[in-house]
Amino acid sequence: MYVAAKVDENKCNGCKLCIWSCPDPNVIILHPNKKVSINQSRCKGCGLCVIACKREALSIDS
Amino acid sequence: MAIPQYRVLPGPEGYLPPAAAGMGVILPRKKDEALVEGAIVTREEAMEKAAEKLLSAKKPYIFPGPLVLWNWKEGVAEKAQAIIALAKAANAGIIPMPDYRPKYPMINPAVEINPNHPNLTIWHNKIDVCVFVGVHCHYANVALKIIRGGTDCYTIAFCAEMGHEDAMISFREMGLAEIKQLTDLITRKKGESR
Amino acid sequence: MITQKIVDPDYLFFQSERSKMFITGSEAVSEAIKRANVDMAIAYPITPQSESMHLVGDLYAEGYLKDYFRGENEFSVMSAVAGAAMGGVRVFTATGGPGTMRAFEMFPTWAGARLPVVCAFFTRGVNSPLTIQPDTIEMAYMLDTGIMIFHAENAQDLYDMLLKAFVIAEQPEVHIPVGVFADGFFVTHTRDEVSTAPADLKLPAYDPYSSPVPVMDMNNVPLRQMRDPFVMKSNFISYAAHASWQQEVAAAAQRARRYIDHYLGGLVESENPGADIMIVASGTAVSQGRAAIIAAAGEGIDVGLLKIKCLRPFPTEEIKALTRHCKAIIVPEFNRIGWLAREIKAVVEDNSKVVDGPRVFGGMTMPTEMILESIRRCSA
Amino acid sequence: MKSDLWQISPGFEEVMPAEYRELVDNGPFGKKLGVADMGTFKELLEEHPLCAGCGLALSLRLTLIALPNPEDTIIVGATGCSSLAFPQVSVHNIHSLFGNQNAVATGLKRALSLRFPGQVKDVVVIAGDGATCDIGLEAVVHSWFRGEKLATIMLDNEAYANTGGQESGMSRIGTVLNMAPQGKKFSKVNFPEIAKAAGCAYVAVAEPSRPKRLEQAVRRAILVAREIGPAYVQLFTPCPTNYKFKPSETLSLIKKREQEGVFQTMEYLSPEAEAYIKQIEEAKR
Amino acid sequence: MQAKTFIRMSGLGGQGVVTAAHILGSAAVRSGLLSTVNPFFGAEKRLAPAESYVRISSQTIHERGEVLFPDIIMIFHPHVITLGKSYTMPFFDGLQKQGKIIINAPEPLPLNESERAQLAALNARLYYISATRLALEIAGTELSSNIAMLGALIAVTDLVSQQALEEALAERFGGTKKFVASGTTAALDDVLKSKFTKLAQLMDKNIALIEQAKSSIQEHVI
Repeated sequence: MYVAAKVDENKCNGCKLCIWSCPDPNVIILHPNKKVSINQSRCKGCGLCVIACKREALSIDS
Repeated sequence: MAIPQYRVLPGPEGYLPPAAAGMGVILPRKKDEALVEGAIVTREEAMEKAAEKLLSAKKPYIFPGPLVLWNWKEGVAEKAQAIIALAKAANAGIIPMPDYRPKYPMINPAVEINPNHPNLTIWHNKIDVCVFVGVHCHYANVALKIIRGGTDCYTIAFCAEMGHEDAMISFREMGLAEIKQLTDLITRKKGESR
Repeated sequence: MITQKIVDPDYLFFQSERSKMFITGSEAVSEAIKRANVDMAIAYPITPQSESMHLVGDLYAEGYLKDYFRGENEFSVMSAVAGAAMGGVRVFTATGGPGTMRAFEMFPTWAGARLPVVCAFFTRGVNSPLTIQPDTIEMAYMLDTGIMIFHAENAQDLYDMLLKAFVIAEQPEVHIPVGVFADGFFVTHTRDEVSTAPADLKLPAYDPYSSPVPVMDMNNVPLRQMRDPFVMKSNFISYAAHASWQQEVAAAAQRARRYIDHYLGGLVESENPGADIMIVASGTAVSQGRAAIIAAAGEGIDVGLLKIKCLRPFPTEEIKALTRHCKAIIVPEFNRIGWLAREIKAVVEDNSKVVDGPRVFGGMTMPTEMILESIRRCSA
Repeated sequence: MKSDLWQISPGFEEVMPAEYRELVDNGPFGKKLGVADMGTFKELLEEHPLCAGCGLALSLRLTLIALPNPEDTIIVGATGCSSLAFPQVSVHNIHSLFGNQNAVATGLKRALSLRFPGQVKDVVVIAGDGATCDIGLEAVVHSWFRGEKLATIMLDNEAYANTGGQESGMSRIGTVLNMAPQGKKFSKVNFPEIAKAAGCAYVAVAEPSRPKRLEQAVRRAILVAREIGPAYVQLFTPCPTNYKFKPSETLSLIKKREQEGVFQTMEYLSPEAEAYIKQIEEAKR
Repeated sequence: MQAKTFIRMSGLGGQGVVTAAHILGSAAVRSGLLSTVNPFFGAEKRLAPAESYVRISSQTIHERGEVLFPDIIMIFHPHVITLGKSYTMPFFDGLQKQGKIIINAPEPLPLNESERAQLAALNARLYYISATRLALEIAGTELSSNIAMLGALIAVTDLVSQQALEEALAERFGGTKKFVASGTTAALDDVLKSKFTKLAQLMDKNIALIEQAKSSIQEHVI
């Protein structure tokens, strides 16, 4: 994707709000360390997760 | 005007080949019969031909379908083992058809085959002889016709029901014993040619 | 309910002792369904079909069927029938005329989805002004939906064809629907002698796992299975899949030929096949043709008959062979458009010898004399 | 379902593509997972072609996760945006036509009841607002009249989105959409009330910005449909593409509507449904 | 008996023309003959014109549908003629030579000159029977008019025996089996059965009615 979300691991606390807001399955993955990662090749870049995140841990990278 | 008997031969037959069943190719009535290139022969003859084709192929592949890939009922595990043994004997690769959905966004032709666009896999891997096994009849027929239209791959179908006119070699009621029989035949033939 | 024994279809059809019943076509439907081991039937009223599905409802009340209900319209009924068939049960319904039209979107869908549904169609006019009268025009629209089409001449045919349709439709390499058509009123409401197998025998149950497509029950593989997805998107590969799919449905009908030959005794049947003048007909028109042949013989005119029992798959070669020698082919029909004449003209070697008609429609009876008139003109 | 349906035949594990192995090793079958577990397991929905920011896709994703028994769930859908995602759903599902979904589901549910008496076989209808409220109205409402044991879930994006944004019965009055060039001239159909009047034992309106409530509505609907009677869930699933707002605003739009007082969630349970749900949820505790 | 006899029964909806045809056809089959029976194809309700057709033959019967050229015409209600409540007007068209006409009417109907001439030219025979009055008197219900008409028919033809007719009657109303010509006839069967306290009574009274009808039919010289 040309446009995809990325995570600032320092800000992420694993609250899952981003996961719940993503219309695509298994794109945002929660790891045992309570940090999420994004499968950039499948992210459609809608930005819903960016708005959902209360800690501004996500941003759209273009 | 007499039209000669339609033959089911490797393609590419063209943009939209006819269904062999619509061209007068008829599935055999008897259990010990099979189809080779549109003509009814004995199962033994067809086995000979299939063994020959597999052994002389540059890139033979077996395409197991959901009915054998998933261990969903009694007898499947044994059949799966027999298919793997056959692949080994024939020195054939295995590319699965795990289901029939049109895949989104793309198929990975190196690792799977899909009945809606089987040619991608055949072209990508330069497959010249293939065996369909454990594929529901409808999807096997859809795929076999597309292959005949667009590739020069020689198709062999193992069918647990009545068989497939659109395959170049079609076996009906192909069970565990018959798969093993073909494997034995291939092993024997390999030994002979050495 | 009588306790029924499952028997081989061949035994039920050909060996069991038959007895005669003086019944209407609607009652013949019920007698067939009673012996067909049907799991489920869904009904919606329309004249002249209603009586047959009332009687099937009575069979349910007696315990011969496991489920039965009235749907909300024909489109929904045919949809519910599709759902039931995808769920792996043997299912039956019936409709006719405007009901066929209302449900029409489902028929190509049944065929494409490889559903072995058996549906009886009791033909009636479909035009405005509204009519309930017999008219076979709806068959013209049904011919190319992909479903197999049998056309019953009388109640006996209706009984036989319905029972046999289940066996033919459910063959693994066939597995497409069968429409058993009968002319409304001329067959449904006419009481006639019908010879039937003993009521304590029935067909073997349907085995959904021999289907060429997965049954939608989450008890077989693959689990990731949609019936039937749009073969995604606009590109040559998708078109090829669609084209191949359509060809496969047509191929399935071709594979049915051997079973139609075996169970129905052929796609066609002939009487006095060497005659110079041949009547080629299906349905009630066959009966009228038979009467006309007798009348013509009385006048010293030799006439033969070709009865088409199965319209899809179409008996192209049979018709060619049986009409090659004759001078005139008369095609009596119970519709205005003459769809059967069109079909015949498309397959005979010299179509200038096909006589268009005679035809009646809008509910009219076709008098024997009308066919006799055509015969006289051809023999002059 | 038999537990071995999702087992790879011995010897074929290596050749199976990764997505299938993931489903076998880390899928939801037989595990009783829910939205709380999202992000940690392989979902039933595979990569799909719906638009960025699609409220319908998110709702479908959440609905599939909410299925109480995915291993014994068969879904019936209808033509529409969701039918583009359904080929990628790992349970048996049917697309027949546009608007006949509840009729197909009726036949399917009855057939499965005959073939698997006493076993759980949940038939869930998931269709858009056009399919449910407009073209399929007769089949939907009659399945409720008959008391068919189906859960009907409407993905309400307030338009025909798959065909390019036409007005539907569920569009709001005044909205300018294709085929309503002067704005829609009648009100959004009050479908939850219709569902109640038609005999649904459970009716809920939910939305994807509160996934746990959506999950609860879907679960309750399916459980009620299994034992009591028809159930209806309406999910508000805004469509950024046809309503021309930013894909990132799908969920905030729902909140905005709530603040304006033009959208609210609701839940209704018939007395029987209420008693049944209470019993189940207490047993769980 | 001639090889083929085609009968047209005309009456008004609810009079039992369809049932009469069924009983007659069954009686013919019981007598070892072949028969086909079909009703007029209409969504006809009470008192609208209704017809049914019976074909009886010793040989296979192929023809289907309306009987256009009847050997026997049975008219179950005078209104068929006097009010023209018939869809097969002009009424006697198609009647074959030496044809028979049986009319349910208390007294001869006023046929016009051309009708009389038409019937005379065919050498037709015309009979009257007051079937509804007899049905009310003997069976206690006008619903048995059709049985009286069948009694009259066997008095003037040798199509079927009285015994066969009685057996067919018993079969139609005797058992638990439902006979279905149309949804409405099935409902009327139940109404008829409700008029009699017992099946035996239904049979006895209708057999008496057949007897009485046989002796009451009168030929009218054209």
